[in-house]
Amino acid sequence: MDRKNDIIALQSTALDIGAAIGDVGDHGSGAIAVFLGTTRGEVNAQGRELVALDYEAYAEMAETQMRQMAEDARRRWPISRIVMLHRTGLVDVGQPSVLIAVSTPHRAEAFGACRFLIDDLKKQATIWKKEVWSDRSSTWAEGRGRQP
Amino acid sequence: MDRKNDIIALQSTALDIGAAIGDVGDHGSGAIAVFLGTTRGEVNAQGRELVALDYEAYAEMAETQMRQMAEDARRRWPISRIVMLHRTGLVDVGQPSVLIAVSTPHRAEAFGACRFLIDDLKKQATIWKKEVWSDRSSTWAEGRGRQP
Amino acid sequence: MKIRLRMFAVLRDRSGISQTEIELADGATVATAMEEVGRRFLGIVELLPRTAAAVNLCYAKPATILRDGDELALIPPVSGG
Amino acid sequence: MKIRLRMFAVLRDRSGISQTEIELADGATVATAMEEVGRRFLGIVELLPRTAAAVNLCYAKPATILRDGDELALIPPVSGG
Repeated sequence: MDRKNDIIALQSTALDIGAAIGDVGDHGSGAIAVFLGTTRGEVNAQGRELVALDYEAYAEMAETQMRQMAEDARRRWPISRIVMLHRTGLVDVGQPSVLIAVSTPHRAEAFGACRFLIDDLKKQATIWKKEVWSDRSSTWAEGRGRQP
Repeated sequence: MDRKNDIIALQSTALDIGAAIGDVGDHGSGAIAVFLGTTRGEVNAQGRELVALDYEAYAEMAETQMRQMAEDARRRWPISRIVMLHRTGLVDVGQPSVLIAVSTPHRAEAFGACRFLIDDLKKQATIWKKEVWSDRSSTWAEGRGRQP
Repeated sequence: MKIRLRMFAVLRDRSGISQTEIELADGATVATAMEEVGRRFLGIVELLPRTAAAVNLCYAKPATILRDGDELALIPPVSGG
Repeated sequence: MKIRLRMFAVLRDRSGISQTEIELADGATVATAMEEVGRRFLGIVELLPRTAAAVNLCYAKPATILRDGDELALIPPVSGG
Protein backbone atom coordinates (compact mmCIF):
# COMPACT_ATOMS: atom_id res chain seq x y z
CA MET A 1 0.00 0.00 0.00
CA ASP A 2 3.08 2.16 -0.08
CA ARG A 3 3.37 4.53 -3.00
CA LYS A 4 7.04 5.26 -2.34
CA ASN A 5 7.90 2.02 -4.18
CA ASP A 6 5.99 3.08 -7.29
CA ILE A 7 8.08 3.73 -10.40
CA ILE A 8 6.58 6.27 -12.79
CA ALA A 9 8.69 7.70 -15.57
CA LEU A 10 9.17 8.67 -19.16
CA GLN A 11 12.39 7.33 -20.62
CA SER A 12 14.27 7.62 -23.88
CA THR A 13 15.89 4.18 -23.56
CA ALA A 14 14.40 0.74 -24.25
CA LEU A 15 12.03 -0.62 -21.60
CA ASP A 16 13.55 -3.41 -19.49
CA ILE A 17 10.46 -5.56 -19.05
CA GLY A 18 11.96 -8.19 -16.76
CA ALA A 19 13.32 -5.51 -14.42
CA ALA A 20 10.04 -3.58 -14.39
CA ILE A 21 8.05 -6.67 -13.47
CA GLY A 22 10.63 -7.58 -10.84
CA ASP A 23 10.17 -4.08 -9.36
CA VAL A 24 6.41 -4.48 -9.07
CA GLY A 25 6.58 -7.81 -7.24
CA ASP A 26 5.90 -7.79 -3.53
CA HIS A 27 5.64 -10.51 -0.90
CA GLY A 28 2.16 -9.32 0.03
CA SER A 29 0.76 -9.57 -3.49
CA GLY A 30 -0.41 -12.69 -5.28
CA ALA A 31 -1.22 -11.15 -8.65
CA ILE A 32 0.58 -8.98 -11.16
CA ALA A 33 -1.15 -7.66 -14.28
CA VAL A 34 0.97 -6.10 -16.98
CA PHE A 35 0.07 -4.23 -20.14
CA LEU A 36 2.55 -3.55 -22.90
CA GLY A 37 1.75 -1.38 -25.88
CA THR A 38 3.95 -2.21 -28.85
CA THR A 39 4.46 -0.58 -32.23
CA ARG A 40 2.24 -2.50 -34.63
CA GLY A 41 3.44 -2.91 -38.18
CA GLU A 42 1.23 -1.38 -40.85
CA VAL A 43 1.24 -0.07 -44.41
CA ASN A 44 0.03 3.42 -45.33
CA ALA A 45 -2.09 4.57 -48.28
CA GLN A 46 1.09 5.14 -50.31
CA GLY A 47 2.17 1.54 -49.75
CA ARG A 48 4.99 2.48 -47.35
CA GLU A 49 5.66 0.31 -44.33
CA LEU A 50 5.71 1.76 -40.86
CA VAL A 51 9.23 1.46 -39.43
CA ALA A 52 8.84 3.20 -36.07
CA LEU A 53 6.82 5.54 -33.93
CA ASP A 54 8.55 8.69 -32.68
CA TYR A 55 7.15 9.76 -29.31
CA GLU A 56 7.20 13.31 -28.02
CA ALA A 57 6.00 14.25 -24.54
CA TYR A 58 5.29 17.29 -22.43
CA ALA A 59 7.28 15.38 -19.88
CA GLU A 60 6.75 17.38 -16.68
CA MET A 61 2.99 17.34 -17.19
CA ALA A 62 2.78 13.70 -18.33
CA GLU A 63 4.71 12.46 -15.29
CA THR A 64 2.51 14.58 -13.00
CA GLN A 65 -0.56 13.09 -14.67
CA MET A 66 0.75 9.55 -14.39
CA ARG A 67 1.39 10.00 -10.66
CA GLN A 68 -2.15 11.33 -10.29
CA MET A 69 -3.53 8.31 -12.17
CA ALA A 70 -1.62 6.02 -9.81
CA GLU A 71 -3.18 7.87 -6.85
CA ASP A 72 -6.62 7.48 -8.36
CA ALA A 73 -6.07 3.76 -8.90
CA ARG A 74 -4.90 3.33 -5.30
CA ARG A 75 -8.17 4.86 -4.13
CA ARG A 76 -10.15 2.23 -6.05
CA TRP A 77 -8.10 -0.95 -5.62
CA PRO A 78 -5.86 -2.42 -2.88
CA ILE A 79 -2.61 -2.00 -4.78
CA SER A 80 0.83 -3.06 -3.57
CA ARG A 81 2.99 -1.44 -6.26
CA ILE A 82 2.65 0.31 -9.58
CA VAL A 83 5.15 0.67 -12.42
CA MET A 84 4.25 3.02 -15.30
CA LEU A 85 6.87 3.61 -17.97
CA HIS A 86 6.50 5.34 -21.32
CA ARG A 87 9.10 5.73 -24.03
CA THR A 88 10.05 8.94 -25.77
CA GLY A 89 11.86 9.03 -29.10
CA LEU A 90 11.92 6.28 -31.72
CA VAL A 91 10.27 2.94 -30.98
CA ASP A 92 10.71 0.41 -33.77
CA VAL A 93 7.95 -1.89 -34.97
CA GLY A 94 7.56 -4.78 -32.51
CA GLN A 95 9.09 -2.84 -29.61
CA PRO A 96 7.17 -1.67 -26.51
CA SER A 97 6.40 2.02 -26.00
CA VAL A 98 4.46 1.74 -22.74
CA LEU A 99 4.45 -0.63 -19.80
CA ILE A 100 1.92 -0.66 -16.96
CA ALA A 101 2.39 -3.20 -14.17
CA VAL A 102 0.30 -3.48 -11.01
CA SER A 103 0.58 -5.89 -8.10
CA THR A 104 -2.39 -6.62 -5.85
CA PRO A 105 -3.48 -9.40 -3.49
CA HIS A 106 -5.87 -10.97 -6.03
CA ARG A 107 -6.20 -11.07 -9.78
CA ALA A 108 -9.46 -9.20 -10.39
CA GLU A 109 -7.97 -6.10 -8.77
CA ALA A 110 -4.76 -6.34 -10.77
CA PHE A 111 -6.63 -6.56 -14.08
CA GLY A 112 -9.00 -3.74 -13.09
CA ALA A 113 -6.29 -1.34 -12.03
CA CYS A 114 -4.02 -2.13 -14.99
CA ARG A 115 -6.83 -1.55 -17.48
CA PHE A 116 -7.83 1.69 -15.75
CA LEU A 117 -4.26 3.01 -15.86
CA ILE A 118 -3.61 2.30 -19.53
CA ASP A 119 -7.04 3.66 -20.55
CA ASP A 120 -6.47 6.85 -18.57
CA LEU A 121 -2.92 7.25 -19.84
CA LYS A 122 -4.07 6.98 -23.45
CA LYS A 123 -6.92 9.43 -22.90
CA GLN A 124 -5.11 12.07 -20.88
CA ALA A 125 -1.33 11.94 -20.84
CA THR A 126 0.44 14.66 -22.83
CA ILE A 127 2.27 12.33 -25.19
CA TRP A 128 2.13 12.30 -28.99
CA LYS A 129 3.29 9.82 -31.61
CA LYS A 130 4.57 10.50 -35.08
CA GLU A 131 4.51 7.66 -37.60
CA VAL A 132 7.80 7.14 -39.45
CA TRP A 133 7.47 5.35 -42.80
CA SER A 134 9.91 3.35 -44.90
CA ASP A 135 10.48 6.31 -47.27
CA ARG A 136 11.44 8.42 -44.19
CA SER A 137 8.27 10.50 -44.50
CA SER A 138 6.46 11.00 -41.23
CA THR A 139 2.97 11.92 -40.09
CA TRP A 140 1.52 12.81 -36.69
CA ALA A 141 -0.89 10.11 -35.56
CA GLU A 142 -4.51 11.16 -35.27
CA GLY A 143 -4.96 11.97 -31.58
CA ARG A 144 -7.79 10.10 -29.92
CA GLY A 145 -7.32 11.42 -26.41
CA ARG A 146 -10.33 12.97 -24.72
CA GLN A 147 -8.58 15.60 -22.64
CA PRO A 148 -10.81 18.46 -21.45
CA MET B 1 -3.28 -15.97 -35.91
CA ASP B 2 -0.87 -18.88 -36.01
CA ARG B 3 -1.00 -21.25 -33.08
CA LYS B 4 2.33 -22.88 -33.96
CA ASN B 5 4.11 -20.00 -32.21
CA ASP B 6 2.19 -20.56 -28.97
CA ILE B 7 4.23 -21.75 -26.00
CA ILE B 8 2.27 -23.83 -23.51
CA ALA B 9 4.11 -25.79 -20.84
CA LEU B 10 4.56 -26.88 -17.28
CA GLN B 11 8.10 -26.43 -16.06
CA SER B 12 10.05 -27.21 -12.90
CA THR B 13 12.48 -24.32 -13.37
CA ALA B 14 11.99 -20.60 -12.61
CA LEU B 15 9.88 -18.66 -15.12
CA ASP B 16 11.93 -16.35 -17.35
CA ILE B 17 9.48 -13.47 -17.60
CA GLY B 18 11.46 -11.31 -20.02
CA ALA B 19 11.93 -14.22 -22.41
CA ALA B 20 8.26 -15.23 -22.21
CA ILE B 21 7.08 -11.73 -23.03
CA GLY B 22 9.64 -11.50 -25.82
CA ASP B 23 8.21 -14.74 -27.24
CA VAL B 24 4.65 -13.37 -27.30
CA GLY B 25 5.56 -10.19 -29.17
CA ASP B 26 4.66 -9.99 -32.82
CA HIS B 27 4.94 -7.28 -35.45
CA GLY B 28 1.21 -7.53 -36.12
CA SER B 29 0.17 -6.95 -32.53
CA GLY B 30 -0.06 -3.65 -30.70
CA ALA B 31 -1.02 -4.94 -27.28
CA ILE B 32 0.32 -7.53 -24.87
CA ALA B 33 -1.49 -8.38 -21.64
CA VAL B 34 0.33 -10.47 -19.07
CA PHE B 35 -0.82 -12.06 -15.86
CA LEU B 36 1.59 -13.39 -13.24
CA GLY B 37 0.43 -15.32 -10.20
CA THR B 38 2.97 -15.10 -7.39
CA THR B 39 3.27 -16.83 -4.02
CA ARG B 40 1.77 -14.42 -1.50
CA GLY B 41 3.27 -14.35 1.97
CA GLU B 42 0.90 -15.29 4.78
CA VAL B 43 0.82 -16.59 8.34
CA ASN B 44 -1.20 -19.64 9.35
CA ALA B 45 -3.37 -20.22 12.44
CA GLN B 46 -0.32 -21.61 14.28
CA GLY B 47 1.63 -18.42 13.60
CA ARG B 48 3.96 -20.03 11.04
CA GLU B 49 4.98 -18.10 7.98
CA LEU B 50 4.44 -19.48 4.51
CA VAL B 51 7.81 -20.10 2.87
CA ALA B 52 6.77 -21.65 -0.45
CA LEU B 53 4.06 -23.35 -2.43
CA ASP B 54 4.83 -26.83 -3.75
CA TYR B 55 2.98 -27.47 -7.03
CA GLU B 56 2.02 -30.92 -8.28
CA ALA B 57 0.40 -31.49 -11.65
CA TYR B 58 -1.20 -34.21 -13.71
CA ALA B 59 1.05 -32.87 -16.39
CA GLU B 60 -0.19 -34.66 -19.52
CA MET B 61 -3.77 -33.62 -18.78
CA ALA B 62 -2.94 -30.08 -17.66
CA GLU B 63 -0.97 -29.35 -20.84
CA THR B 64 -3.77 -30.81 -22.96
CA GLN B 65 -6.25 -28.59 -21.11
CA MET B 66 -4.08 -25.50 -21.50
CA ARG B 67 -3.81 -26.08 -25.25
CA GLN B 68 -7.60 -26.44 -25.39
CA MET B 69 -8.03 -23.19 -23.45
CA ALA B 70 -5.74 -21.44 -25.93
CA GLU B 71 -7.90 -22.80 -28.78
CA ASP B 72 -11.05 -21.54 -27.04
CA ALA B 73 -9.51 -18.09 -26.58
CA ARG B 74 -8.53 -17.97 -30.26
CA ARG B 75 -12.15 -18.60 -31.19
CA ARG B 76 -13.26 -15.54 -29.16
CA TRP B 77 -10.47 -12.98 -29.76
CA PRO B 78 -8.10 -12.13 -32.66
CA ILE B 79 -4.97 -13.40 -30.98
CA SER B 80 -1.46 -13.25 -32.42
CA ARG B 81 0.38 -15.40 -29.86
CA ILE B 82 -0.18 -17.03 -26.50
CA VAL B 83 2.32 -18.05 -23.83
CA MET B 84 1.02 -20.10 -20.87
CA LEU B 85 3.57 -21.38 -18.37
CA HIS B 86 2.98 -22.98 -14.99
CA ARG B 87 5.58 -24.06 -12.45
CA THR B 88 5.77 -27.42 -10.74
CA GLY B 89 7.71 -28.00 -7.52
CA LEU B 90 8.64 -25.38 -4.94
CA VAL B 91 7.86 -21.73 -5.62
CA ASP B 92 9.14 -19.41 -2.88
CA VAL B 93 7.17 -16.48 -1.53
CA GLY B 94 7.36 -13.58 -3.98
CA GLN B 95 8.15 -15.82 -6.96
CA PRO B 96 5.79 -16.42 -9.91
CA SER B 97 4.05 -19.77 -10.34
CA VAL B 98 2.05 -18.98 -13.46
CA LEU B 99 2.46 -16.67 -16.43
CA ILE B 100 -0.15 -15.97 -19.10
CA ALA B 101 0.78 -13.60 -21.93
CA VAL B 102 -1.38 -12.78 -24.95
CA SER B 103 -0.68 -10.49 -27.89
CA THR B 104 -3.50 -9.00 -29.95
CA PRO B 105 -3.98 -6.02 -32.26
CA HIS B 106 -5.72 -3.89 -29.59
CA ARG B 107 -5.76 -3.76 -25.81
CA ALA B 108 -9.36 -4.71 -24.98
CA GLU B 109 -8.83 -8.07 -26.68
CA ALA B 110 -5.54 -8.69 -24.89
CA PHE B 111 -7.07 -8.03 -21.46
CA GLY B 112 -10.16 -10.13 -22.26
CA ALA B 113 -8.21 -13.14 -23.49
CA CYS B 114 -5.62 -12.98 -20.70
CA ARG B 115 -8.32 -12.84 -18.02
CA PHE B 116 -10.24 -15.70 -19.66
CA LEU B 117 -7.13 -17.89 -19.77
CA ILE B 118 -6.08 -17.41 -16.15
CA ASP B 119 -9.67 -17.85 -14.92
CA ASP B 120 -10.07 -21.05 -16.89
CA LEU B 121 -6.67 -22.37 -15.85
CA LYS B 122 -7.47 -21.84 -12.18
CA LYS B 123 -10.89 -23.46 -12.52
CA GLN B 124 -9.97 -26.46 -14.63
CA ALA B 125 -6.29 -27.32 -14.91
CA THR B 126 -5.17 -30.43 -13.01
CA ILE B 127 -2.65 -28.67 -10.79
CA TRP B 128 -2.51 -28.62 -7.00
CA LYS B 129 -0.60 -26.56 -4.48
CA LYS B 130 0.68 -27.58 -1.08
CA GLU B 131 1.53 -24.82 1.41
CA VAL B 132 4.95 -25.22 3.04
CA TRP B 133 5.32 -23.41 6.39
CA SER B 134 8.34 -22.14 8.28
CA ASP B 135 8.26 -25.17 10.65
CA ARG B 136 8.42 -27.42 7.53
CA SER B 137 4.84 -28.60 8.07
CA SER B 138 2.77 -28.58 4.91
CA THR B 139 -0.92 -28.56 4.03
CA TRP B 140 -2.76 -29.01 0.74
CA ALA B 141 -4.45 -25.76 -0.25
CA GLU B 142 -8.23 -25.82 -0.30
CA GLY B 143 -9.11 -26.46 -3.93
CA ARG B 144 -11.44 -23.92 -5.44
CA GLY B 145 -11.56 -25.27 -8.95
CA ARG B 146 -14.97 -25.99 -10.43
CA GLN B 147 -14.10 -28.93 -12.62
CA PRO B 148 -17.10 -31.11 -13.60
CA MET C 1 -10.45 -55.78 -17.77
CA LYS C 2 -7.58 -53.76 -16.39
CA ILE C 3 -7.36 -50.01 -16.09
CA ARG C 4 -4.54 -47.78 -14.94
CA LEU C 5 -5.47 -45.75 -11.86
CA ARG C 6 -3.71 -42.46 -11.07
CA MET C 7 -4.13 -40.37 -7.95
CA PHE C 8 -2.86 -36.89 -7.20
CA ALA C 9 -2.23 -34.42 -4.41
CA VAL C 10 -4.10 -35.21 -1.17
CA LEU C 11 -5.40 -38.50 -2.64
CA ARG C 12 -1.88 -39.63 -3.50
CA ASP C 13 -0.63 -38.55 -0.07
CA ARG C 14 -3.36 -40.34 1.88
CA SER C 15 -3.43 -43.53 -0.21
CA GLY C 16 0.32 -43.72 -0.63
CA ILE C 17 -0.34 -44.61 -4.29
CA SER C 18 0.54 -42.51 -7.30
CA GLN C 19 -0.39 -45.07 -9.92
CA THR C 20 -1.44 -48.69 -10.05
CA GLU C 21 -3.53 -51.08 -12.11
CA ILE C 22 -6.94 -52.26 -11.01
CA GLU C 23 -9.05 -55.12 -12.31
CA LEU C 24 -12.71 -54.33 -12.97
CA ALA C 25 -15.65 -56.24 -14.41
CA ASP C 26 -16.39 -55.53 -18.05
CA GLY C 27 -18.90 -52.69 -18.33
CA ALA C 28 -17.67 -50.99 -15.16
CA THR C 29 -18.29 -47.26 -15.00
CA VAL C 30 -16.29 -44.44 -13.44
CA ALA C 31 -18.67 -44.64 -10.47
CA THR C 32 -18.11 -48.36 -9.90
CA ALA C 33 -14.35 -47.86 -10.25
CA MET C 34 -14.44 -45.16 -7.59
CA GLU C 35 -16.38 -47.45 -5.26
CA GLU C 36 -13.70 -50.09 -5.74
CA VAL C 37 -11.00 -47.50 -5.01
CA GLY C 38 -12.85 -46.52 -1.81
CA ARG C 39 -12.86 -50.16 -0.66
CA ARG C 40 -9.14 -50.53 -1.29
CA PHE C 41 -7.96 -47.22 0.11
CA LEU C 42 -10.01 -46.51 3.20
CA GLY C 43 -8.04 -43.34 3.98
CA ILE C 44 -9.52 -41.50 1.02
CA VAL C 45 -13.19 -42.59 1.27
CA GLU C 46 -14.23 -39.33 2.89
CA LEU C 47 -12.59 -37.37 0.04
CA LEU C 48 -14.31 -39.18 -2.83
CA PRO C 49 -17.56 -37.15 -2.81
CA ARG C 50 -15.50 -34.08 -3.75
CA THR C 51 -13.29 -35.96 -6.20
CA ALA C 52 -13.69 -35.62 -9.97
CA ALA C 53 -12.56 -38.20 -12.49
CA ALA C 54 -10.76 -38.05 -15.79
CA VAL C 55 -10.54 -40.81 -18.36
CA ASN C 56 -7.69 -40.62 -20.85
CA LEU C 57 -6.96 -36.95 -19.99
CA CYS C 58 -10.57 -35.68 -20.19
CA TYR C 59 -12.96 -35.03 -17.33
CA ALA C 60 -15.57 -37.82 -17.26
CA LYS C 61 -18.98 -38.30 -15.65
CA PRO C 62 -19.71 -41.05 -13.12
CA ALA C 63 -21.78 -42.91 -15.74
CA THR C 64 -18.92 -43.09 -18.24
CA ILE C 65 -18.19 -46.72 -19.16
CA LEU C 66 -14.56 -47.74 -18.86
CA ARG C 67 -12.68 -49.89 -21.33
CA ASP C 68 -9.65 -52.13 -20.97
CA GLY C 69 -6.45 -50.04 -20.90
CA ASP C 70 -8.13 -46.76 -19.95
CA GLU C 71 -6.30 -44.36 -17.68
CA LEU C 72 -8.61 -43.27 -14.84
CA ALA C 73 -7.34 -40.31 -12.84
CA LEU C 74 -8.89 -39.20 -9.55
CA ILE C 75 -8.83 -35.42 -9.34
CA PRO C 76 -9.23 -33.57 -6.04
CA PRO C 77 -10.48 -29.98 -6.34
CA VAL C 78 -7.77 -28.22 -8.32
CA SER C 79 -5.79 -25.31 -6.89
CA GLY C 80 -3.35 -24.24 -9.59
CA GLY C 81 -2.43 -20.69 -10.46
CA MET D 1 2.36 40.46 -17.89
CA LYS D 2 4.48 37.77 -19.42
CA ILE D 3 3.67 34.09 -19.72
CA ARG D 4 5.72 31.22 -21.02
CA LEU D 5 4.11 29.54 -24.04
CA ARG D 6 4.89 25.93 -24.91
CA MET D 7 3.73 24.06 -28.00
CA PHE D 8 3.98 20.36 -28.81
CA ALA D 9 3.77 17.85 -31.63
CA VAL D 10 1.97 19.14 -34.73
CA LEU D 11 1.67 22.64 -33.20
CA ARG D 12 5.41 22.79 -32.59
CA ASP D 13 6.13 21.46 -36.08
CA ARG D 14 3.84 23.93 -37.86
CA SER D 15 4.74 27.01 -35.80
CA GLY D 16 8.43 26.19 -35.59
CA ILE D 17 8.26 27.19 -31.92
CA SER D 18 8.75 24.90 -28.97
CA GLN D 19 8.70 27.58 -26.30
CA THR D 20 8.65 31.34 -26.11
CA GLU D 21 7.40 34.18 -23.94
CA ILE D 22 4.37 36.25 -24.82
CA GLU D 23 3.17 39.52 -23.41
CA LEU D 24 -0.52 39.71 -22.51
CA ALA D 25 -2.76 42.33 -20.91
CA ASP D 26 -3.43 41.80 -17.21
CA GLY D 27 -6.57 39.71 -16.75
CA ALA D 28 -6.05 37.80 -20.00
CA THR D 29 -7.63 34.35 -20.09
CA VAL D 30 -6.55 31.14 -21.75
CA ALA D 31 -8.99 31.99 -24.56
CA THR D 32 -7.50 35.45 -25.21
CA ALA D 33 -4.00 33.97 -25.09
CA MET D 34 -4.96 31.41 -27.73
CA GLU D 35 -6.37 34.13 -29.96
CA GLU D 36 -3.06 35.97 -29.66
CA VAL D 37 -1.20 32.79 -30.54
CA GLY D 38 -3.43 32.38 -33.60
CA ARG D 39 -2.54 35.87 -34.76
CA ARG D 40 1.18 35.24 -34.37
CA PHE D 41 1.34 31.76 -35.85
CA LEU D 42 -1.02 31.63 -38.80
CA GLY D 43 0.02 28.07 -39.67
CA ILE D 44 -1.73 26.67 -36.62
CA VAL D 45 -4.99 28.68 -36.64
CA GLU D 46 -6.96 25.82 -38.16
CA LEU D 47 -5.73 23.47 -35.42
CA LEU D 48 -6.72 25.65 -32.46
CA PRO D 49 -10.38 24.54 -32.24
CA ARG D 50 -9.14 21.03 -31.43
CA THR D 51 -6.35 22.23 -29.14
CA ALA D 52 -6.60 21.96 -25.34
CA ALA D 53 -4.67 24.14 -22.92
CA ALA D 54 -2.77 23.47 -19.73
CA VAL D 55 -1.67 26.06 -17.19
CA ASN D 56 1.18 25.08 -14.89
CA LEU D 57 0.87 21.37 -15.79
CA CYS D 58 -2.93 21.10 -15.35
CA TYR D 59 -5.58 21.11 -18.05
CA ALA D 60 -7.37 24.50 -17.95
CA LYS D 61 -10.63 25.87 -19.33
CA PRO D 62 -10.77 28.76 -21.83
CA ALA D 63 -12.09 31.08 -19.09
CA THR D 64 -9.13 30.45 -16.77
CA ILE D 65 -7.43 33.75 -15.92
CA LEU D 66 -3.68 33.80 -16.47
CA ARG D 67 -1.14 35.34 -14.15
CA ASP D 68 2.32 36.70 -14.73
CA GLY D 69 4.86 33.87 -14.97
CA ASP D 70 2.32 31.15 -15.79
CA GLU D 71 3.30 28.37 -18.16
CA LEU D 72 0.62 27.97 -20.83
CA ALA D 73 0.92 24.80 -22.91
CA LEU D 74 -1.06 24.16 -26.08
CA ILE D 75 -2.01 20.49 -26.27
CA PRO D 76 -3.10 18.86 -29.54
CA PRO D 77 -5.23 15.71 -29.15
CA VAL D 78 -2.93 13.28 -27.33
CA SER D 79 -1.88 9.95 -28.87
CA GLY D 80 0.35 8.25 -26.32
CA GLY D 81 0.38 4.57 -25.42
